[in-house]
Amino acid sequence: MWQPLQDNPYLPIPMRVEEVKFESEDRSLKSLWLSFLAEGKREEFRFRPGQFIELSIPGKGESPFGIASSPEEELIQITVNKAGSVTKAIHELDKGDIVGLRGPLGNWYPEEEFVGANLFIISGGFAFTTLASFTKHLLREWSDRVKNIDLVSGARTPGMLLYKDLLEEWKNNPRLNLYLTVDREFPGWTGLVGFVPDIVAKVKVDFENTYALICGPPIMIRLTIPKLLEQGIPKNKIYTSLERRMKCGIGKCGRCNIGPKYVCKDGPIFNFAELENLPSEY
Amino acid sequence: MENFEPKIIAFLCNWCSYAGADLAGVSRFQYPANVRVIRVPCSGRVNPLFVLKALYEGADGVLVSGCHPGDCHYQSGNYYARRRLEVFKKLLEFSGISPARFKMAWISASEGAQFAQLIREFTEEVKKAGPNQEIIREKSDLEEFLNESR
Amino acid sequence: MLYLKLTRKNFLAALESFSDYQVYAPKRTEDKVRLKEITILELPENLQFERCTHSAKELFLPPEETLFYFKRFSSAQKPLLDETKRLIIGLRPCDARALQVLDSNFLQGGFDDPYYRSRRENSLVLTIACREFEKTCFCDALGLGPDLLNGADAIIYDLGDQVGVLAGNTVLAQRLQAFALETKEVENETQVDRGAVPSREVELLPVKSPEEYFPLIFQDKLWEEIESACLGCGACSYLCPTCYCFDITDVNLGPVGKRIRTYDSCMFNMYTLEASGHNPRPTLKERWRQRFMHKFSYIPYLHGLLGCTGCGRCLEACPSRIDIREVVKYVATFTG
Amino acid sequence: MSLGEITEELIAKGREAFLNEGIEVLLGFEKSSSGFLKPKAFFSPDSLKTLRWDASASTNLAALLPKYRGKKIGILAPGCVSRSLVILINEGQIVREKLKVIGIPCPGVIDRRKLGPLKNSYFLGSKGGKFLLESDNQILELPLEEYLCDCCLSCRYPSPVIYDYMIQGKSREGATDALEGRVKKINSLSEIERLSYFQDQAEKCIRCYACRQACPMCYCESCFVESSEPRWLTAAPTIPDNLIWLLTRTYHLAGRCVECGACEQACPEGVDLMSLLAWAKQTVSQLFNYTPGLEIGERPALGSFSYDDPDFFWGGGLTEEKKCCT
Repeated sequence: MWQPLQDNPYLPIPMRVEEVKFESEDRSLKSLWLSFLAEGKREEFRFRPGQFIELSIPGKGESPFGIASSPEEELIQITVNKAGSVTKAIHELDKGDIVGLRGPLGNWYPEEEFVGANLFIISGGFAFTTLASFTKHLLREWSDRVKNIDLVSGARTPGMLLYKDLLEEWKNNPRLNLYLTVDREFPGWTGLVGFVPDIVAKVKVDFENTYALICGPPIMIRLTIPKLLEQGIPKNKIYTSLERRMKCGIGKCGRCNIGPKYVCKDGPIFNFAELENLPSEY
Repeated sequence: MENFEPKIIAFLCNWCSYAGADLAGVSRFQYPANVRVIRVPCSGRVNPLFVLKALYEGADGVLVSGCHPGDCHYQSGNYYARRRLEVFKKLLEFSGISPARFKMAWISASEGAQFAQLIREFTEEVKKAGPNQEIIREKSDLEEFLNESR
Repeated sequence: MLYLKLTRKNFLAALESFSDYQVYAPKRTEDKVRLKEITILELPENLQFERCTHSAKELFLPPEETLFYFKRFSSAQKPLLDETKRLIIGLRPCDARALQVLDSNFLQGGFDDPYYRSRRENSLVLTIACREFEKTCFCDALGLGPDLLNGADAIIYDLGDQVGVLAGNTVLAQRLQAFALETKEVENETQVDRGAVPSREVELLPVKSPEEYFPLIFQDKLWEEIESACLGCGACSYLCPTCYCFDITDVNLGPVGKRIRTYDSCMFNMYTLEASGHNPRPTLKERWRQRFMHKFSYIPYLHGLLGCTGCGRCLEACPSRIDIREVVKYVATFTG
Repeated sequence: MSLGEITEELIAKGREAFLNEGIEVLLGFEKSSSGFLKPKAFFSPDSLKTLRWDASASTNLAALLPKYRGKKIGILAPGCVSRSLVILINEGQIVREKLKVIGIPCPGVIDRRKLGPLKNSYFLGSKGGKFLLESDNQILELPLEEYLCDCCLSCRYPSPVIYDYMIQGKSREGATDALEGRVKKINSLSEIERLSYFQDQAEKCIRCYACRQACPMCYCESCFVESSEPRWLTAAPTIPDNLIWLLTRTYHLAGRCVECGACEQACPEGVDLMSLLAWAKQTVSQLFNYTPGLEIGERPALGSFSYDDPDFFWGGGLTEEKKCCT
């Protein structure tokens, strides 16, 4: 569990927006890089890939976002999809604006468990944030302690693929087999074509002693899991990060539970063995 | 409360009353400056929640003005508004909110003088009714913090 | 724990030493009995109080509470902790039990809620043993009782012209000791004179162990049956002393504003509605499953005590007269 | 109309609706643990054994319809519920063919608030102008008339206006001016007294929305109180916020409320809702000569207009002379 940064877990930590960047052509996805206003706060803010934060826009409200930057990076990166009043306000933010942040919250990908195994990372749509943080951290810090790393990232259109510069970099990274796919043919698109679940079935991956990490829209997860099970990956080796409506982010307001587990405190990362004996309320 | 300057919100329909107000200005008719105008496509667009929200946030009087029946750019907008706002005005009175707080009027694009007269009368009535204490929200703690944080 | 016997006059005199505390006691207005602030002198000597229709929850988790003030587009923030000292007298053992359930959420589980903690630590809770069962009471059917301390600072037993006070709080015990006729160190309620405690034979509700309930979360048909009468309002959760779910919203005034905490209910549609439009609990079937399982399975599973105290307020509040005792029995007999 | 007969007849009509008309669910009542009736959805003919109707049936069953949207639904309907159905049909929420209405001539329903301390006693049943309560193990026989809701006392349409089946029996006659009396009492107060009366009601309200959930006319997907852009009122149950809630709710029901009293029966805090709604019904009928829920095909009062509606607008319907003053 993490150390509460201060004694009042509802009080946001003041942050400044250092950089903003639109991640998709239709400008519905925007990344922000945040720095801590107060000295020394970044060192205190120790997080691990998979955790999330609550971004506070005073006057509008708060929303949870997965941390997309890896622990080594100085700035905290989040990617925001414009959906409601808070996310609309976030999209209007620019360099230098002051916002609030609460966190790091939730649990993280159990990296210790993955040592010595193969990693099969599957991301769909804009749920690529915490997996990007995980992969960057993996490639920088401990990729030597795992066998092969396969990454499938899919999106509806080439323009909707997240972190394009990162993907370019990874294309010629020998340590990583990258498979980018879009739902259908697009002019000038050289990568794979097809839905993520079908690509996962086609990709020749050594499924022996493999951990799968999968994030994306519920429909994609529901169609991909059977494909992984068929290949012999046991349920407790398939991890996912769940989406939920959240308010407090610290397991107090009672709304994000699935059965006795709070997604904000006991999650958002669960493996499918855990999810199997919980109500299918997600 | 002689030096009380009421805050009045006026929802003016774009085709008639807004033009009438504009004409009043162009023709240099004098009328009190307490009114803050919000342009709406038609008096039929005014949702009674606008009126309640205005009073809740601190307005002392709310005016809704549209085209005379028959002149509506959208044929029937003001007829719907007439039924709705009359029931709503009586509801406000029944609930004990001072009748002076909400007024409805027909002002056509050529009635600049009448608009000035309307605003003079309405401001007087609201001044007599005094500041809105019936349904205004509690702001003292926020005002206190506002001064502190300046 | 210390058990003391005092005359009524001395007991009230002892309370006067808490002069810096605001005193709250149940007071009736029209057909509602709520905790109202009174002075110590107004305390009735017979220490008889009607049962509150609104529980003590409204003093520890108020319907509206400011978390902090903020200035928009700036880092200026001012949290607002309520540190007033309160002495609450006249509650019942089921209310004290409810505070234990609220404590399990707000004061345990890895995070600490400073707002709840400051109210809880600055309050003294003095309950009175119940003289008779209300028609809707069922604490005994859950294995609790009208004479238990349940973690309160003290419980007052009616011994005719004297009162027996079982004090769990040492500070309070010391102050009462100066006025006491008799004091005795005891382990639990059974070793003390509790005066005329009402008792009735009651058939214990078939409450199962937390894990036994888990398979039921997959039985749609069960919840469909329970859901059919429910209208989906918040009456039961707002009046229930152990329902603590809350919402957080911002209230603005020009450049400044405040973040407030207000009640919320798992019965409302917006409670789990996600920005994508997906709602993991779309109908009252899932919501009733959440309401029942949270009290009878998840809270006992996580914190080791039932989430229901048998106070019966939801029976009175429910427009459709849904009786949670019937739901417990029906769930126990459900075979799918 | 003794308790026994209506029950058998109810079950018989219910079975007929299931078997002959092919309804998938029947909305009715069954006894709750307190003896008072509670709403219940029956899904099969043989589950109808517990189907009941008596003077403790204070829920408007039309409010449960959205839960079973799209299904063929049977529903018990005294006068007020049948009028709610007419309005829901006129407002395009339900289709007449999907409804099988079991009409009940209504003797009136008990007001839980008038029971006072008796409200937690066991309700045995109601029969021929009397009802039986069991409290501290003695049986009380009380006259129905003294405990009826004000809505039922002043009800002018106790018999169903639309039905497919009709249960034998006589509706209550002799509508009194109970509701009009409450409105008159408030109108007799001064403006300040009226304001403080409604501020007291607003203070009681805890915003649990039982009144909204109990009302068949409140079928909006997302209610204005849940809107965050714009946010009309805060979630805090303060007096100004609650006034916006009570007044806007009343306004949204003007010309649509059939005065069934279900909201007041559902409210756990004893807020006076019917005075506002009775005032609204009275005002709409005086201004526009309109009573809601009487014929299929009529338009809602505030959803229509007539050219010679009364006109209180400044500058409207004024003499020629006033209009052209400079």
